[in-house]
Amino acid sequence: MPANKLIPLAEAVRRYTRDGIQYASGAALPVGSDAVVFGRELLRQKRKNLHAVFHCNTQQLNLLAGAGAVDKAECGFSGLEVFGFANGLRRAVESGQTALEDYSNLAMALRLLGGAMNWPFVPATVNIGSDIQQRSAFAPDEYPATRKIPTVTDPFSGQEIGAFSPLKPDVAAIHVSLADPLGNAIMLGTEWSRFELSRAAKKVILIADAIVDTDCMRQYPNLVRIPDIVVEAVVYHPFAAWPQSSPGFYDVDEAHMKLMNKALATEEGTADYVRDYVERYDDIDSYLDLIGRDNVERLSNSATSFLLDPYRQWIKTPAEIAALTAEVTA
Amino acid sequence: MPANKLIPLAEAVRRYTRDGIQYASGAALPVGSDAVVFGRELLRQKRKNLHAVFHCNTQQLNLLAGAGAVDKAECGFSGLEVFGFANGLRRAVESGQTALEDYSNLAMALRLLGGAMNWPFVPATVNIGSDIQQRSAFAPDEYPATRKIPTVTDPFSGQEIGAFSPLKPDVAAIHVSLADPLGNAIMLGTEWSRFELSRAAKKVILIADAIVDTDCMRQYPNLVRIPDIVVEAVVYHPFAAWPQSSPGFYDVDEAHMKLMNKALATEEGTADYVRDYVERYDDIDSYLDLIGRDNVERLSNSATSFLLDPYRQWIKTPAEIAALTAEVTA
Amino acid sequence: MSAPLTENLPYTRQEMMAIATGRELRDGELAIFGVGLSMLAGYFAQAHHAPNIRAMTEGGVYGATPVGGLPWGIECNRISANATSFTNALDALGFLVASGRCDVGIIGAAQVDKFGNVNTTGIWDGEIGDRYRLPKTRLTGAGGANDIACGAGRVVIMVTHEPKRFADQVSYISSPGYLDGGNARDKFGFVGGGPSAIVTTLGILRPDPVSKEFILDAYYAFSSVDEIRAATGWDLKVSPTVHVVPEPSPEELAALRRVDETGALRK
Amino acid sequence: MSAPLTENLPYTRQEMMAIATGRELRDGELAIFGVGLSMLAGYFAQAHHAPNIRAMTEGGVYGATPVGGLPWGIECNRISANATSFTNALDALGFLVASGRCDVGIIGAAQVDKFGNVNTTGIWDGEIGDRYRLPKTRLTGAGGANDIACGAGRVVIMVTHEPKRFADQVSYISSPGYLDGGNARDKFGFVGGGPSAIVTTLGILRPDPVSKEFILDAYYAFSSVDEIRAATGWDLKVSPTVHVVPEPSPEELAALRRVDETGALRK
Repeated sequence: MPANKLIPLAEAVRRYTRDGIQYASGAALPVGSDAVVFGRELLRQKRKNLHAVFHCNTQQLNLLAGAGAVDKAECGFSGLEVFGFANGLRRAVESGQTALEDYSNLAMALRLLGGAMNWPFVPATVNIGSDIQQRSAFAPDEYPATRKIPTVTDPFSGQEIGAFSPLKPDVAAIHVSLADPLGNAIMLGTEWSRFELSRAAKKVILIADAIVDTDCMRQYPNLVRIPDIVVEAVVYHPFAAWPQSSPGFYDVDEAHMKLMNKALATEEGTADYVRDYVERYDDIDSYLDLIGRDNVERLSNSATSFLLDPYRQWIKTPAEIAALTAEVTA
Repeated sequence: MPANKLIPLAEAVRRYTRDGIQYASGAALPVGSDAVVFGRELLRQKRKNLHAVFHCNTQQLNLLAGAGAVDKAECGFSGLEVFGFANGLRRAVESGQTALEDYSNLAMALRLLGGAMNWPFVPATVNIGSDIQQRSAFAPDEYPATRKIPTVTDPFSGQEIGAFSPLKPDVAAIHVSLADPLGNAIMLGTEWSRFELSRAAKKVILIADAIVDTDCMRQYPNLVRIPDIVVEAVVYHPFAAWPQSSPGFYDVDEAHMKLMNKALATEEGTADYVRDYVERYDDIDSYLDLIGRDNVERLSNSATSFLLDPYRQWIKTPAEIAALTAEVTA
Repeated sequence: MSAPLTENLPYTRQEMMAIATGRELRDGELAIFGVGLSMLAGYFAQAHHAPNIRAMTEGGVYGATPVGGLPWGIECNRISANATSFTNALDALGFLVASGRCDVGIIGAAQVDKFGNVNTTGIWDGEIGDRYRLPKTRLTGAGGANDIACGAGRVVIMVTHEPKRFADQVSYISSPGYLDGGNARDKFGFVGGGPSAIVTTLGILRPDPVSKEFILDAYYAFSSVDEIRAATGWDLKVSPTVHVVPEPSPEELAALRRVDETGALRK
Repeated sequence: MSAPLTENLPYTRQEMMAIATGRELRDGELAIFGVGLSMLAGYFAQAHHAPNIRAMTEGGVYGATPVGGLPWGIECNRISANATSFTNALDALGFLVASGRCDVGIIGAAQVDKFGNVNTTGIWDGEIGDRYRLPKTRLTGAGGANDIACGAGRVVIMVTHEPKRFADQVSYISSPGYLDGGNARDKFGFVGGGPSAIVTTLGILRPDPVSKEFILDAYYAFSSVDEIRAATGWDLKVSPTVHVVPEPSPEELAALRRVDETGALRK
């Protein structure tokens, strides 16, 4: 494991993803931190038949499913919060293109916890008694479903509760606010389940809005919830979560959230979206051009900007990052 | 729940503890953060018949057990790391005064996790197959013990694993580095299991080396792993962990660690220690005098001091804290 | 969202619903709010009569109040901007909600039935049947609402009052109410007490203490028992003590509109 | 601690043990060190031949190397001073060790038996018997060693070689080795492979691949097969390939002494 793990986004997708893998996004709910740009690159490289593990749906899953790249998905919440239903995912589910297995949000976090612990099962005191337990999109002929959330007997009381199956995704692309070249990462805002996911996944790739010197981590070791020892690769990508938000860096791009979700409602709209917003950039600069430099500035003017202040002194410039990246890929 | 929860140490012990309660220390292992001073106050107020839940033994449990205040204890590790065996606890166990139930360090963390989740049991893939499972100090006549870590059948594979009993202590006194008057807390250094404990315990009291303004928490919300919503009371007490260490604040007092452990090896030594180091101070000032002002200064000159730098601007003075405390107790 | 039908009143139906929901919360409680209207209802309570409510979201965002209008999500920067603590889902939904520590939760529903079971997963044409077939319309899934429905001390369900949303039996139970009524929850050992009220755009339903069937407890100044029964997809029983819900006071409306800065409830 | 009996050598027995233990670690491995000597052995490996070892402690202290001498504990400021990450016990012992992710752990022992089972809980006069009676001498308990023994890919046990410490059967299994030998671990589904070596102040024992009984694999320049057999409480078998462990190189000794700044291993 090399000390410096910085590689370009395209290289990370090329090296760590394959058709048909169980792919997890490390996100903070549908509007917050998520490496949506990683999903764009998966499409650019024509990855397909993915088994998507998303604690919650995000615009990334909405896009991947809408574009037909997802055969199976497991989710706690499949909407876009106040932005409404996720039209791409919805269309894929309603057409049968994507089999969507439902759990609750706690269930997904617990299943990642169970994967991280390498437990054979996780106690379930939620999801039992509802159709989440009784109905399985992955085994539609079983009713009531017996293998999705089977019962287990508590040896202390003799009472029955449920048992969740642990999750161990093949690859997780986890969005973080700050990473150092070694793979130590700081998240600003809710972790959601990124801590557990970073230990449950077989391979972890960090997608960071900014790269900082390791001295930043030594100043704030309690903030480093993902340590380098569990990380394979670090990708620098500003506005990686766009059009979603990243606390400290940028707000949600409301207009693009709506434009994107509207486009994903139809096959044609999705094709147009892929043409205009997935294939139409070559590097970070042209990606930011696509977002619009004025828009980038406006979104960066966030009420949360002050959250980033303590770390600014350690943020590396694009030139420094390019030099470090060249080291690894040389 | 009042907004300002600052109360004096003696008041916290008076208000929240009783003889016979299940009392948990929130500590970071035997040499690190622990509210040892809370244990001193328990002895000053003659609390007894305690059921101590200590993830690891610390000088606090060593003192409480050595002084005969502990009937039952549950621990993952009952030594003092490089300082050797814990003589007070050891003497209490060997004499039969304290029944010490053994688990591993992961087991204790998992049992707190289970208490926090309100699970009926926690999956156990460790401690099984060893005498930790077979032998119970709380049920010595059962061999092999069947109710300490019973088996549970994984409904997915049909294999048997173990099941830990969850812990929900009546009161936890958790040592933290920084707290605000509302009860938001920042820990510097390993959390050990203080995060889980703060949710598993029925009542949580924070013992903080320093009090900061809530603005500090708004600047560093990801560091606030114990939010005010789970906290009953906040106690300000510098050198609360002495002779143990508190990263950012002070190093371990090697001489006193040894003096204390040597004293606790005998009943006489313990009585002398209680006379000299438990009863011989009246307030924070005389407590610091007892430690020795030169010693306080020497121990504060720590290689970890820089960890505290980002937060110093928000640290409240003793006078400010006294005024806030007077508000609550008025 | 239905257009306000209360043109002659100084508030909208949604504002009445939000205020009626907010009145269900008591000072000092640990309360979890979902996204959207339930968040506005919750923060209205905090702004008006429950200043010490301990508000949380399922993302583990604590100590925050929204700035700049209705947050787009429970992790939106509008709510992240002034939090005192960020943790995670296991903490919020597990340690604090599924554990039974949370006093009250507010959830929404696409469809609710007479035992307070909630469907937010999909709309099927008729019953699903023995095979789990594709929904005609796929909805958002349970999210954290199932965890709240299982674990919170009590649950307030907020829903627009329309016949299609008030079914005798939901086609899919995303979040359990009283299941098939009576003590049916006991079988699963849920630590939470179940839904205490369904607050709608027309009135308030509460469960019968024994059968757990929801009955009409109160209507609004602008609605009526008959209108509500007509808008309910089952034969809605009416409480002998049915009454009018007090209209929003000027203070309540002012507090609500401070929280609903961008006017989401007035649209 | 026994006084060094190697006055005519440029290193102590404990230094030889620490170096022999350190040689068991390979570059790039995820490795967990306990407190005391095992930590010195581990950081010696990092300083000498395994610069990319990913060192961790059971407190969840990552990226640190001790400053100012042997840390008093795994959370001592001497190791907290330059960490890049602090998490917690669930993470370190659960997610990384019990899960099977950790490649190797180093643990100590008060007593070890021929199947590599470790006792750190207590000394009884004779067998404990059916009733769990009080130990004559209470020791430290299992700590994290049980978790390491169950979960780590392999385990290296470090122990002073004395007859009382090498028992045919330990009185209490605090941390499982191969239990009663052969495939006995399989019954419990341990993800970890069990102890790969017992490194002592006199030599190195390794398990027979089938019976899992520990046999003498190597002795040091200053010890002998006879001395080791005499210091072992069971009838120790000797490997047909028994050999002398290479003495510490000057580079190894220098690296070890940089880590062992306060000379704990030379006392």
